[in-house]
Amino acid sequence: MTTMTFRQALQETLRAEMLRDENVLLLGEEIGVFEGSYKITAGLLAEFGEKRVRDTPIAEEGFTGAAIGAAMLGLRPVVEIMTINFSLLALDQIVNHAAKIYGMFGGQAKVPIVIRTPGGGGQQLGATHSQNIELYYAFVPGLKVVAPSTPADAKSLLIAAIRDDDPVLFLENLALYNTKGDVPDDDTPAEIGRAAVTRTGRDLTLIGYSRMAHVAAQVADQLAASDGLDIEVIDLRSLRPLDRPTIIESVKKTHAAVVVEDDWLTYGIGAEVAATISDGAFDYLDAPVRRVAMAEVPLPYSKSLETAALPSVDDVINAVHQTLDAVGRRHQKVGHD
Amino acid sequence: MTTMTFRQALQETLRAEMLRDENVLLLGEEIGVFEGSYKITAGLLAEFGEKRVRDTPIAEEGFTGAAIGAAMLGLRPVVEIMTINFSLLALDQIVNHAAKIYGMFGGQAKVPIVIRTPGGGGQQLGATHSQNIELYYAFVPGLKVVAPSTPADAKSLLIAAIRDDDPVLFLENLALYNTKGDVPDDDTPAEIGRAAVTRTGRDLTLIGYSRMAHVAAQVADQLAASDGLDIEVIDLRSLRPLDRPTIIESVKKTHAAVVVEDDWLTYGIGAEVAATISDGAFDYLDAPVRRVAMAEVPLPYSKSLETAALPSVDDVINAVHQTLDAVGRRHQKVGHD
Amino acid sequence: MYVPDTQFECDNERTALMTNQVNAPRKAAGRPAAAKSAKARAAAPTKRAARTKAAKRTPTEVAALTKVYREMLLIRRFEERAARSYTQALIGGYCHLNLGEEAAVVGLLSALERTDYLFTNYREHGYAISRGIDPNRVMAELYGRIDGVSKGWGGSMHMFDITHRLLGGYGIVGGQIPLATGAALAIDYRGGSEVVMCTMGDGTTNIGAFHESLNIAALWNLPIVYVIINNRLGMGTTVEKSSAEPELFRRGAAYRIESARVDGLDPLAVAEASARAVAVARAGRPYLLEVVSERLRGHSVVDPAKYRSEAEVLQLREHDPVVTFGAQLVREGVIDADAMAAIEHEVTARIDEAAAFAEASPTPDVATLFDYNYATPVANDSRRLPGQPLFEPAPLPDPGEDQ
Amino acid sequence: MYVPDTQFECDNERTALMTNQVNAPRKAAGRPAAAKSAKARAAAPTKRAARTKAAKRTPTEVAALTKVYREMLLIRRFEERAARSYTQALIGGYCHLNLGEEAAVVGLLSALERTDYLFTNYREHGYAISRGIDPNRVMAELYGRIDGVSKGWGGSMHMFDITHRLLGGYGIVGGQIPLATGAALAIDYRGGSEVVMCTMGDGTTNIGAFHESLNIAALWNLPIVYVIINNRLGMGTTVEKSSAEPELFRRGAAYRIESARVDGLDPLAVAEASARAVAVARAGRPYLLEVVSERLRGHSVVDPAKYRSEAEVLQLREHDPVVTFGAQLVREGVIDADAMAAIEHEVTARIDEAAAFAEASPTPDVATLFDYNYATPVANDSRRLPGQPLFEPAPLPDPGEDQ
Ligand SMILES: Cc1ncc(C[n+]2csc(CCOP(=O)(O)OP(=O)(O)O)c2C)c(N)n1
Ligand SMILES: Cc1ncc(C[n+]2csc(CCOP(=O)(O)OP(=O)(O)O)c2C)c(N)n1
Ligand SMILES: [Mg+2]
Ligand SMILES: [Mg+2]
Repeated sequence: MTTMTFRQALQETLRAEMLRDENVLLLGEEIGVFEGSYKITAGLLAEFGEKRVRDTPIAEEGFTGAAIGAAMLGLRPVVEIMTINFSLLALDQIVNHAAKIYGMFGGQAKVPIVIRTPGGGGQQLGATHSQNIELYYAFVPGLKVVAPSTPADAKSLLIAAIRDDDPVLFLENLALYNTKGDVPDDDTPAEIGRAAVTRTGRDLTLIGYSRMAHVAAQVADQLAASDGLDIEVIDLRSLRPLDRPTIIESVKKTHAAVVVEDDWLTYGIGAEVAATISDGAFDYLDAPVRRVAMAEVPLPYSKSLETAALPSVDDVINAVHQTLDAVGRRHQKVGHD
Repeated sequence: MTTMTFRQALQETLRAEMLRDENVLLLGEEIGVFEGSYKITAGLLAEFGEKRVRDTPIAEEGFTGAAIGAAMLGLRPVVEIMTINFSLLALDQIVNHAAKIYGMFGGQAKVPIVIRTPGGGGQQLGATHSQNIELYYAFVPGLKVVAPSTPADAKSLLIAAIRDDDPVLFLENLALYNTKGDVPDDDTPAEIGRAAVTRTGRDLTLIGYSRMAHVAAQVADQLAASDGLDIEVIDLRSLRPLDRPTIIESVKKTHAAVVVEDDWLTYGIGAEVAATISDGAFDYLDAPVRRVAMAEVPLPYSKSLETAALPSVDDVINAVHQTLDAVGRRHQKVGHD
Repeated sequence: MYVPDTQFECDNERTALMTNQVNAPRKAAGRPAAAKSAKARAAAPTKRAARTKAAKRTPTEVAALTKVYREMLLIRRFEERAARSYTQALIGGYCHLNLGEEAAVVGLLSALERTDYLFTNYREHGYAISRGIDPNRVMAELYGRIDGVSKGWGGSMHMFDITHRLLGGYGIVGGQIPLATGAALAIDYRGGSEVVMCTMGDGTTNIGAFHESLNIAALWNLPIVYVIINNRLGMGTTVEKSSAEPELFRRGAAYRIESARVDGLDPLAVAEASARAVAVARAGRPYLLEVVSERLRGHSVVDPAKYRSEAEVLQLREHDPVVTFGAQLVREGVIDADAMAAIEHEVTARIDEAAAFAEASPTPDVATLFDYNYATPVANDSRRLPGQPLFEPAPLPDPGEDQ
Repeated sequence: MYVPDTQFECDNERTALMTNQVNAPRKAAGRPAAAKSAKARAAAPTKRAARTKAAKRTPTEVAALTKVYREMLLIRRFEERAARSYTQALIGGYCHLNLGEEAAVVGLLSALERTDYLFTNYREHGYAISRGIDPNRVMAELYGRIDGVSKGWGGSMHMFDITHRLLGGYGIVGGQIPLATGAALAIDYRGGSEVVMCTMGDGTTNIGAFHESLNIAALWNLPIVYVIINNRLGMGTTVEKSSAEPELFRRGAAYRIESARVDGLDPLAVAEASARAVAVARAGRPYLLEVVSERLRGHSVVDPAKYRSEAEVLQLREHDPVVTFGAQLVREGVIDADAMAAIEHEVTARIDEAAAFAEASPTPDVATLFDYNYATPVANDSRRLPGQPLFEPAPLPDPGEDQ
């Protein structure tokens, strides 16, 4: 185990995988000379040279598509799209091509590409630069979508993504790059498609991913201290496939759930999680699944408005309280327990 | 009232709105000389000339963005994107620009643009041409998304969309263009943001939109005839805003719901509908909300596979039966009624 | 088509293609001032003069020329059969034909090695055949059968054959261009000597992917030949109405990419231009080749092309590359009438066989629907038919239990 | 900046910009063969020769030149203050400055009428100021306050002022190009005489939107001037590494768009080139103007620009347009040292006022969060804060009721 930042975990994993397999190359805007807009690729151009660390023109569709084409011939490109907002420009290549090529051609060509891209919100970057649109990828069969929240998961999921033969969208988050954690020294890949129960509990299941997994953990800790509540926390980690069994198993035990997400509420990732729970744990659920999500506006620049629009720890705490209240009222009424 | 096809309703409405307001102009690939890939704009070039009916180069981002810019100066462009699959190429302009401009600049400029585009599936067009990705728009604050299923709604919603000062995604469907219905002769706009209860009933609420609203209606008719079931049918019509009150009111009455959609199940439009019901009608629901959706694969070309992957009337009938069975079993167990 | 080592005899006229050398001053004479309003063909090289001297052909030459003609005819008859099967509802979806582009297709592919890669748009049946893929399998794909090149998953627009290095067949206009560029990147990365050929239509040059890709290929010196099949129409829109620079090969200059325009009705001219382009690519620089061609029918089988004037349609007959090239070979004494008839007979039989094969090939089993979900299997993958519930109905829990 | 009718005196050297006439043969001499590897500036026009004869200026000329200098200085001091406020955390998000581009900004906008429209990228503070927007409101936007040009919703990257016809300020690279093209379409549609100016960076010319938009503008003869501010860097990437044709103005040829390159350190040269471009646009044809400029600091305030060599950084001092132009005016006797000091003083006071105004302006109230959801109110609009439930908890139904 070594303690390091999320950024370091990514950087070291990229480096290790490049050393391990010469088919791994990096492409993206400003990843070389500039060392990455968020410095994830720092030092890699110097170590591996221009052939393997390619600064691209500003042409998201062009270079992402090129990476997909290179993957069809067996390279394992890791593309950085500077932020997920710009990935809309490459969406045709990712959704209409990368996600389709394996199936549409009857399994003749694999597309082992990884697309790393950070989401955000809360950095005062304004409406065009603050979106969380991982939904656009999570929705698409043929893609895999992972969203680590810790340096350890960043490492093991990035290893898994690079070694996977399918296109993987690897979701990062601006606010997580400087967070620290213990990272195992070995290079065991994580299993894509598996959520993690990061805290066990019996009172309520709190579900998040990426940055919101931290908010969930913080709420659980805080409520344990302040109210003696015993909250189970699930970090989804994989958005496609979604690990329904882990979620359902938890809610069957806790009978209540709150989902935390920093995308927009309506049609957001949490909608599927809530629908899944309401279906699979129907007879176990003692209160509606509550979603805490971003207000449905283009995120404003001004700090006061931005803060108001984003889910906070307090919002989640309130939602947990209200959910447990609803459980209580219902139990009283129906007379269980 | 006049009986006409969905195609005619669109064509005549476009024509009438162009006659009414000279700020209305049409842009898109092949809408002029070719008269539209699906002939929606037939005759309009001849009548209105090249200034108002513009054949564009194949440049979805360019011409959609140009229409948005023209709308900022007060024109009311109606853009046709040939199929929704190609709209991914214009997504940056629609999501990062059209949807943001009004809010991000503090309400200084309106974007009165309509983007008409058909979804599909079931036409053997293969994976790149058979997607139903209205979710990508329904998810985005700042946009309005409507999805008519009848010629009458096509007319009244298109009028509403054109006269609306916000960007509206107007979802059509390849399989509906030849369907017929009665259309009112007056030009009253529909109210965006309102679902329609197209059939009242007490046993179960069946929810669809666009082509699936027809499947829902057909299932309701069939089950009334075969099983004497009294099914309420909701046609969502508006995906953003979503008319939650109408949905909830219905389910509070019927206690059971099935959602039919022809996009992919996980994270699809139905996820929000199911999550909404499970939340807002929590205490009224006697069985989990069932979703009938497309199999999660890139849609294959081959007829046998394509048919298997798409929701059918029989699939919905089975889902309704299974849902009512579950209601029954639960009532037996809990001893209601 | 893999042409043997033999070189075609080379008429001087055939080499009179218009080129755009990089870093060389552009000849003003090469660019007619009125080109913007005139038909694009106006700027095309003059047709080859009729061969006057009856030079004796070697048997190898005769064989090569006959092979070219046979292949063009095979595409012609294949496409005609596809159109018929489509109207008989044996083929579904959209169906775009190479009718009128046979010379372009055969000429272009003649310059490729077996190890080279080909990316095309959705109008690719002819390319598949010329690339050497069994017409049976091409037809079976149109019929949506398991013996199809894409196993019935792709259909007309999405043909793929990994062994013949036809890497698709793409239905999204311009979608193939970044992919092909990336394939060239992979070759360059590995120091391989293969090249990539990427074809597209004239209308496609106006989409962003074209610009982004050519810029990248030029910056990185990638071994790729971009080919514009300029049939002067994107569906019903003329090249003049869609491209502000309708002499499309000139767009190479915006990336310092060498480029040329060639008459696409002459398979030998195309073959030569293609060979030159491929040589440049093999030397590690991208190339842009515009092939001025014809679309003899509508955009797809269902399009009656009413937007075309009668005069235009009449003129098309003169621009039929199969008829023209066949007549030329007869005139020049390369093939006699009997041999022509024999080829016709043989090709028709071949196509009949393809149609019979396709019809006999089984439709894919529904059980295979999830076979290509992922190349690397993954936990919690969804393999559910529309009728299946997310969760199997479970027995109700005991109300007393754990609540 | 709105320059009065007075024309600047015109040195011959200043007109020596590189142009690319449409349909005219390109002069081979105009294009250095080594340009691909050399610095882009190598191809820029030579600097104006120092003014030797002490020609007497009219008072109007002096006023106009002083106004140019003052405006450049205003931008300079504004940006420096913005950088300081940013490091003091009074400004958030990203903050891209026009430092080094003052001559380009002021020169460009001098050719626009009040009724013309301007679209820019995210590096637009200077444009806002030069367009005549009160610096107080520009600074207030940076501070995220209600008096900001975008009422605090946009921030540094998204400034908008409908009355001054600055139609944004866009954070997505290239996003402004289709929009601006559409604005020009609207003008043309209505037969108006306004023009649109759309600025972008050098790196931006490689994105698809550039290509698609220029093609459309040329096809439809739209009244728009596309301006490339070529500061030779997109973040840390040089123009040679990102554009296969690094003489960016030449890309106009791919659309038969007239184009030119001008030295962006000389406000008068830029003004003249801009006037010419605007005249072409006003006559109903698009124009592409490349302004070779400098970025004196990092890409944004937080970027230390370590990727720049020391020599390069040293050279930047010589390329400071504010210093250069100021020195020139003094040398030429247009402004004396006292007047310079007075301008400096006045400008600094103006900026202090802007900062004070911004700091005093209120932050937006949370109650206004949903004020701009839609321009046309709509049923079932979501106006919910993250903490609010979708449905208010309702009393439980009576189990007996209606079940
Ligand atoms: C991105 C996208 N936009 C639109 C279409 C619809 N479409 C299919 S083919 C075509 C015309 C293409 O013309 P061209 O490039 O000249 O090729 P051709 O069909 O003539 O071979 C169009 C607009 C598409 N498939 N993809
Ligand atoms: C589509 C998109 N891709 C990437 C970015 C990130 N980005 C912001 S500015 C920039 C560099 C732009 O360079 P240039 O066009 O030369 O303009 P400059 O910053 O030099 O003024 C990049 C890559 C973005 N904002 N949008
Ligand atoms: Mg064409
Ligand atoms: Mg720049």
